Amino acid sequence: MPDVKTVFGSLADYQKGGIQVINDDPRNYVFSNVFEVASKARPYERIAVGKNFEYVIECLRAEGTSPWFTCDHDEFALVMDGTVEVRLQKPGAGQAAPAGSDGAIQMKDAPGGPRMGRMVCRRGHMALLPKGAAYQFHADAPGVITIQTVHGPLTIERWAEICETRSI
Amino acid sequence: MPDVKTVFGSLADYQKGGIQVINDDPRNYVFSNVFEVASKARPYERIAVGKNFEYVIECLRAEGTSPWFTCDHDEFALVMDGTVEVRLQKPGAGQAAPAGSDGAIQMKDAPGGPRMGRMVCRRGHMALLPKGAAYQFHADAPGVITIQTVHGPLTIERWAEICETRSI
Amino acid sequence: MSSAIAVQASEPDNYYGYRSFKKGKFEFSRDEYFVKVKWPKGSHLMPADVFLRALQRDVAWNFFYGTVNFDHVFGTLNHYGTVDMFAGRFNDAYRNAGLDYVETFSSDDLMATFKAVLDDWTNKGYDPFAAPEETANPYGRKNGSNVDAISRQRVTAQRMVGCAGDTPVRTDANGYPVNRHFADVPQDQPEIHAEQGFEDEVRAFNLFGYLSRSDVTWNPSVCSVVRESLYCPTSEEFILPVEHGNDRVEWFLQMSDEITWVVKDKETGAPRANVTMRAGDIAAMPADIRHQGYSAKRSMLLVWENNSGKIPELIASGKAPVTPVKF
Amino acid sequence: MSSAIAVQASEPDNYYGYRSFKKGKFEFSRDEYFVKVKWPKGSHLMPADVFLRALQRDVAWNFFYGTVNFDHVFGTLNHYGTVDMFAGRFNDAYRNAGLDYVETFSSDDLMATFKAVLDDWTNKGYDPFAAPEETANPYGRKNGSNVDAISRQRVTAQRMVGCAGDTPVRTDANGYPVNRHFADVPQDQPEIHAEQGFEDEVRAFNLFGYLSRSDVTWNPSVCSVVRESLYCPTSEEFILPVEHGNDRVEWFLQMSDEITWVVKDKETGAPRANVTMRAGDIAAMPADIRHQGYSAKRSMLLVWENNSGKIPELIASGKAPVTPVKF
Ligand SMILES: [Fe+3]
Ligand SMILES: [Fe+3]
Repeated sequence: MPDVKTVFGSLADYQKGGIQVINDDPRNYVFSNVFEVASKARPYERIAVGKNFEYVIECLRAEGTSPWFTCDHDEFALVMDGTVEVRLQKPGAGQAAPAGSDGAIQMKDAPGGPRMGRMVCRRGHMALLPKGAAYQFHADAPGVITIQTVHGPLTIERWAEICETRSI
Repeated sequence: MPDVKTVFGSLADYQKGGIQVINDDPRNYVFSNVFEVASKARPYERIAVGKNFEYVIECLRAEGTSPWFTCDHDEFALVMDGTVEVRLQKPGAGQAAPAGSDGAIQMKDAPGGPRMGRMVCRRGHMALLPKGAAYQFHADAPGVITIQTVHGPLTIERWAEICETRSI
Repeated sequence: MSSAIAVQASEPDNYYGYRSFKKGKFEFSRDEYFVKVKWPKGSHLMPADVFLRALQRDVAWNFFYGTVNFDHVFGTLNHYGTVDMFAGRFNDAYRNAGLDYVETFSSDDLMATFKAVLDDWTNKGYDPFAAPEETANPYGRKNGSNVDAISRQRVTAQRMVGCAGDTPVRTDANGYPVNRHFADVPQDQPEIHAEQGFEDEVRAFNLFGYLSRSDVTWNPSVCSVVRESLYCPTSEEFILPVEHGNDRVEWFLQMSDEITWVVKDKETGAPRANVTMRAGDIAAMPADIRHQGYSAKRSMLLVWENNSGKIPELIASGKAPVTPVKF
Repeated sequence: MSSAIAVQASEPDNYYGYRSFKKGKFEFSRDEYFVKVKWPKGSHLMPADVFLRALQRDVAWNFFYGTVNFDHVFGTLNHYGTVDMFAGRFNDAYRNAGLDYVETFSSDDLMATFKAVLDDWTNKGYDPFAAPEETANPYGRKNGSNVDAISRQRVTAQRMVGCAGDTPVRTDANGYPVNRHFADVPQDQPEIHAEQGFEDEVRAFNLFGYLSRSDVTWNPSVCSVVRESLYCPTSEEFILPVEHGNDRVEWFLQMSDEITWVVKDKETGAPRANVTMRAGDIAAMPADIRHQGYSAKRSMLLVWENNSGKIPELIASGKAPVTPVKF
């Protein structure tokens, strides 16, 4: 094979597909595009782009340094565009998310526990955001992260704004 | 390829297929089997097994010597089973089929014209029965012929007796 | 065909190497696996082999009788001189959604584009007339061509194969070896004893032997003619590459082995019947259905057509019934 | 699986070399090109490759979620412990004609027969998991076997690929070279700087690189787990070998290239929509449809499933909607 071209998307360059309806409502497909959503988002808003009962996929515009988050279950961050540093630290006393709670919470202050480490992730890299850890993202240039998580207090739903409603 | 087995049918050995109806009437397919038809026919009856406006395919049980036939257009005989001798001769005065007439007629007497020749045809052989010729079949053992022709005075239609009416 | 007929073709694609084509408001493109057909109200993907096998028949048959459905969405409808190219026209769901689309062309005009597409999209080693076991993989990027395979002439006897001046019988010597699936078919010719002066009229040939030497599948070719009554025998292996919706009744006489016909409504595509035919079985295909055959072993099928130009109008207007016999 | 489970298989056929199988009142046989499925009220032919590619997924997925339609007639419906094998059950025409048929088996029991069929009917060199460009022709008479290909274990991460004690990342060394269609995909791993004692929690891996090394197509495999939320990414090329009718909503995040989903009604098979997804597109597949994907170039798809055992009943009883979000 002389050459191949795998097409990934980015904030700067994405081409949306669409729904050609035969006998249906386009809304049934809850169809959006993570690059489009991130291009219209404020940094580190956690916007749901997928929802299945209590579970969600959140889409984040990575730009600058995020607040510190923490969560009482594992989450997984997938970098869809850009380079993102993921910083992990243990929360201090009283900073952890309530036991058994759903989704991430935002921490008021920097975590008081010991540093766990950091990871530099580029497009296609998936990072574990381990249960009980505090985490912070940093991106020098705008990028896009999706997070596999549970619907929580920070999850934003704006389906009518992001989803396709028309047949192509 | 170590071995192949092409399955032809014969009076002695044929396996009919059938119609599995989903939403239909089996009669629409006018489905019969030439070996079954010939096995129940008298020698050299010309039984229609296919009809398309004025055109027909006739099925004949070849057994012994046939009457002499003649026809004012080409016909084609295809031997489906057995060995059939086809004898061709010119009709004598007054023996020819009327000009422009459809299908074969049976001659009262042996043709009065010169001999044209004869052909010995086995399974799968197709013989021209040329326009204006008299022809006679002979088969030492029972065989089956189909003839591509036009509906004529000798054509027998007995669809209700030969055709499938049930779904398998 | 006039040299003035224009074919709208792009330059070869940089990535896949195939040209794209436009005809009327239809657009055609292919990649490694699929053909994409676009029309003003929709688009449709077909595996490239499905498309090319169907296109090859439509080209070889000069649009054939009635409807040639490449699949459940795309195809052509012959008006003998002009031809409709359609998408969704014979598909209930597309019709109800208003996504169906038809455009009419002169036959020569559309044929020029179809031939160009067939030529550009057929790679070296791939023969769209052949059974899948006999030819190369049709997929991948552009890789050579196969002009010989796609430009075979369809056999059309004037009286009968083997008659004087007519289509000759097939032999090893004239390039038609016996097919692997028919290695056991007797190759003897009839004994012919013609009196002097009657050599041109005392004629017979081994039709089964002739068919055992066919180098193509699903390509009915005229072998004997009684006025408008055409015997079009053919050798069949794998799946008929089109769903044929005839504009008249046609008949099948199964001469060897077995074919199963999947029969659907011509207009809507709804299933009607599965017809299994074994050696000696003869059956009509009504004028209001479409049919697609499955033949596991290469088999011999006699397709019998009435070529009269009056019939499509008689059927379409209801003056002639869609079945040939009432009983 | 208990060794007491009986598989009803014939001796190999003298002509084609394949065994025939019976399971309940279903019968299965194959020849050079086709698989024939018989049930008390009908029978149905499928090209052998279509059948084997679907069967391979049904086996690998242990009957998966909901309905696995091998095509528009035959398939399985998972009840997680038992499984329905059906013909015509999700086909309007067969249902209206009363030709549909369902039989329920214990999953292990039916699986034993399915594995035996897959083993007997897969020839040397043919890999039903592979894309058509990557494997041999599936047709012909019985010719060897391909046990390694058909008995691949489906990957199931417990936490995340690359975590301690979990499914390892793929490398040339462990037998997963980069696929030809993904030769340009960066293979760098994330930079990881873990403080002492936190090595097991500071974990990341190159998911796109991992997928570029998949040796199978259309085989979603768990890569990360949040309770019952499973990320099942997969690499896709050519056509999804089944029409999947899920018993719950599933989600697709297209990570690279393009897939077109042909969506039909789950019960009747009537067309509903064609959904084209390009890199970054995310969409739900409702719980009342069936979907089949077309991917011209090998692409990366994230299939996201909610594995909760409560959902099928909630959907079936109407207590949960068939779409995940109203807006
Ligand atoms: Fe036809
Ligand atoms: Fe699915």
